[in-house]
Amino acid sequence: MADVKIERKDSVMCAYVSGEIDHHSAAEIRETIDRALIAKDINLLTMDFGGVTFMDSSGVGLILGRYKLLSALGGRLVIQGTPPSVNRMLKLAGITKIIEFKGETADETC
Amino acid sequence: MADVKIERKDSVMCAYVSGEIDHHSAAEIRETIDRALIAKDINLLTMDFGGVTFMDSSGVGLILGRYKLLSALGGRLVIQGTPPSVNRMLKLAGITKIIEFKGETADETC
Amino acid sequence: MKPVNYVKFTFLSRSINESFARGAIAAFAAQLDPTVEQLADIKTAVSEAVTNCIVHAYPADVGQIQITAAVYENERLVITITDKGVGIADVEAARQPMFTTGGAERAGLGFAVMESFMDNVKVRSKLGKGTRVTLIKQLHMREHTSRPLFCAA
Amino acid sequence: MKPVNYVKFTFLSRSINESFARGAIAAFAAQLDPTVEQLADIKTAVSEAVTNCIVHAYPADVGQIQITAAVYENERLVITITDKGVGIADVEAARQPMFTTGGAERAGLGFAVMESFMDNVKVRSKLGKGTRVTLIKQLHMREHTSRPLFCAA
Ligand SMILES: Nc1ncnc2c1ncn2[C@@H]1O[C@H](COP(=O)(O)OP(=O)(O)O)[C@@H](O)[C@H]1O
Ligand SMILES: Nc1ncnc2c1ncn2[C@@H]1O[C@H](COP(=O)(O)OP(=O)(O)O)[C@@H](O)[C@H]1O
Repeated sequence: MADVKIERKDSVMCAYVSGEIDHHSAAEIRETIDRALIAKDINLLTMDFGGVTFMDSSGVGLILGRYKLLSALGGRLVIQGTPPSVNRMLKLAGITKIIEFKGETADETC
Repeated sequence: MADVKIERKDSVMCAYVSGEIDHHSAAEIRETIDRALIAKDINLLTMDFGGVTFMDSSGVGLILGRYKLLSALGGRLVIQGTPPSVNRMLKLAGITKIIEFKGETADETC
Repeated sequence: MKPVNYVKFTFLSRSINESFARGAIAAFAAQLDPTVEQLADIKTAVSEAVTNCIVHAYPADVGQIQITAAVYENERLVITITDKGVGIADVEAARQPMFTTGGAERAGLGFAVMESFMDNVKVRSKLGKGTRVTLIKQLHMREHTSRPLFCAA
Repeated sequence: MKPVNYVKFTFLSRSINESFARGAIAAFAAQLDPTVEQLADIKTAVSEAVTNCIVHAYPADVGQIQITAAVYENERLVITITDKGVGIADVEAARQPMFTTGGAERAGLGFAVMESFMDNVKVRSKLGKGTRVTLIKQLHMREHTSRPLFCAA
């Protein structure tokens, strides 16, 4: 139901997530991202939610999990392209202040 | 799930069917068309299937029923805009030779 | 053979539930990654079988319809549609194209559609007891194609 | 009050069935002609409740999940999600936002989402026996708007 495409350039990685994010698909997305993160020394991960058509609270866990992992690795997480339904979930979760949304500088987004 | 829009001009009537045609919605579509057919003296009914996203054999019954009604009233039925899935059903039903598809003359289509 | 996954559901023989039934089966069949056409075939066959319960099995009253769907290891999808309605006197005759007891608005094509759109159709029926239709479709997992994506990071 | 329409379904606590469950409920709820947002709310709440059965109720094995959905005359939709799993020791504590026993990848927001997206959420649970979550949403039939169509016949 969900899909994730990984693009890497030097220490910057972008993960394009699409489809439906639930507990089932979040596990697959997490594994794909973490495998790529650990294989290479990444200090900026951008997660793009432009193609997401459904997300329950498992998506919040997915974001928080990557946030913590990046912090532990000394890197940063940036979120972009979140559709209204995802924004609503992030607001409800109260993580819009913790998590960094698409920065002003072009080099940190995909 | 399904919708039907009726347009009439003199003795010519067009019915634009859209959505999913099953036994449930076919009953509603039939009532709408037949009410309009009987209210005015119609001798050409064009049924447009351009917006149909699903059709089971109830749709064949719907077409055959209108075909018979029109014949009884001394009128004609023309079918147009059938998507591939509808064509497949009509072929399986073997009614593509009985039923008239969109004619060459512009005045009998919507 | 034991199914890898299955679902069973029960609902009333109201015509509004025809779309529910094929929608629910489509949601279940999605795990087999069917093509758009395969999914349309399955939905159409289920719609025919459920309509038959509503129109023929319980002609005068509202009864219960039970559906089961099971996925087997070889990607075989097996769906049963069961009613406790009037039953079919002569199953062989009922399966003939154009045969209908349903009046002018029924085309008599339900079974023909099920047979044409599925790989195998079984019908068990007992007069006064009800009918079970089994629909079988063999699906093959398609290769996942990845769309190319460019990241200008 | 008796429901106008209802469905009951049973399936295995496999994570692949999360999407099936919300898809099936969406197909059932469609008869109430919900807005896109109402449908998304219902799907999300069901997804949370079903995920809880899969993750928490049956942490080590595969169990059965039962869902019922009923429509009442006043366009009230009542959904129950029932498991026979481990149960919840302290329901009040479990319902608090951020409370989770599920580890780092669970946000502890399942109940908060259900409460925010539905009109009423009830939880009954017994340790070692299982849990039933009831989700209630009041829908209002919208006016059907007709798109204008031109026929040059
Ligand atoms: N579940 C059922 N219970 C009782 N009779 C049935 C059932 N399904 C089919 N039949 C009988 O078989 C006939 C043929 O069915 P079908 O090929 O689906 O065409 P149709 O539904 O258009 O009549 C029906 O007209 C009916 O007499
Ligand atoms: N069906 C259930 N069976 C057993 N425990 C449950 C069930 N549903 C919820 N819980 C308990 O309630 C806690 C909070 O659930 P929830 O708010 O959905 O957040 P999360 O699923 O992210 O943990 C869970 O961590 C679990 O301990």
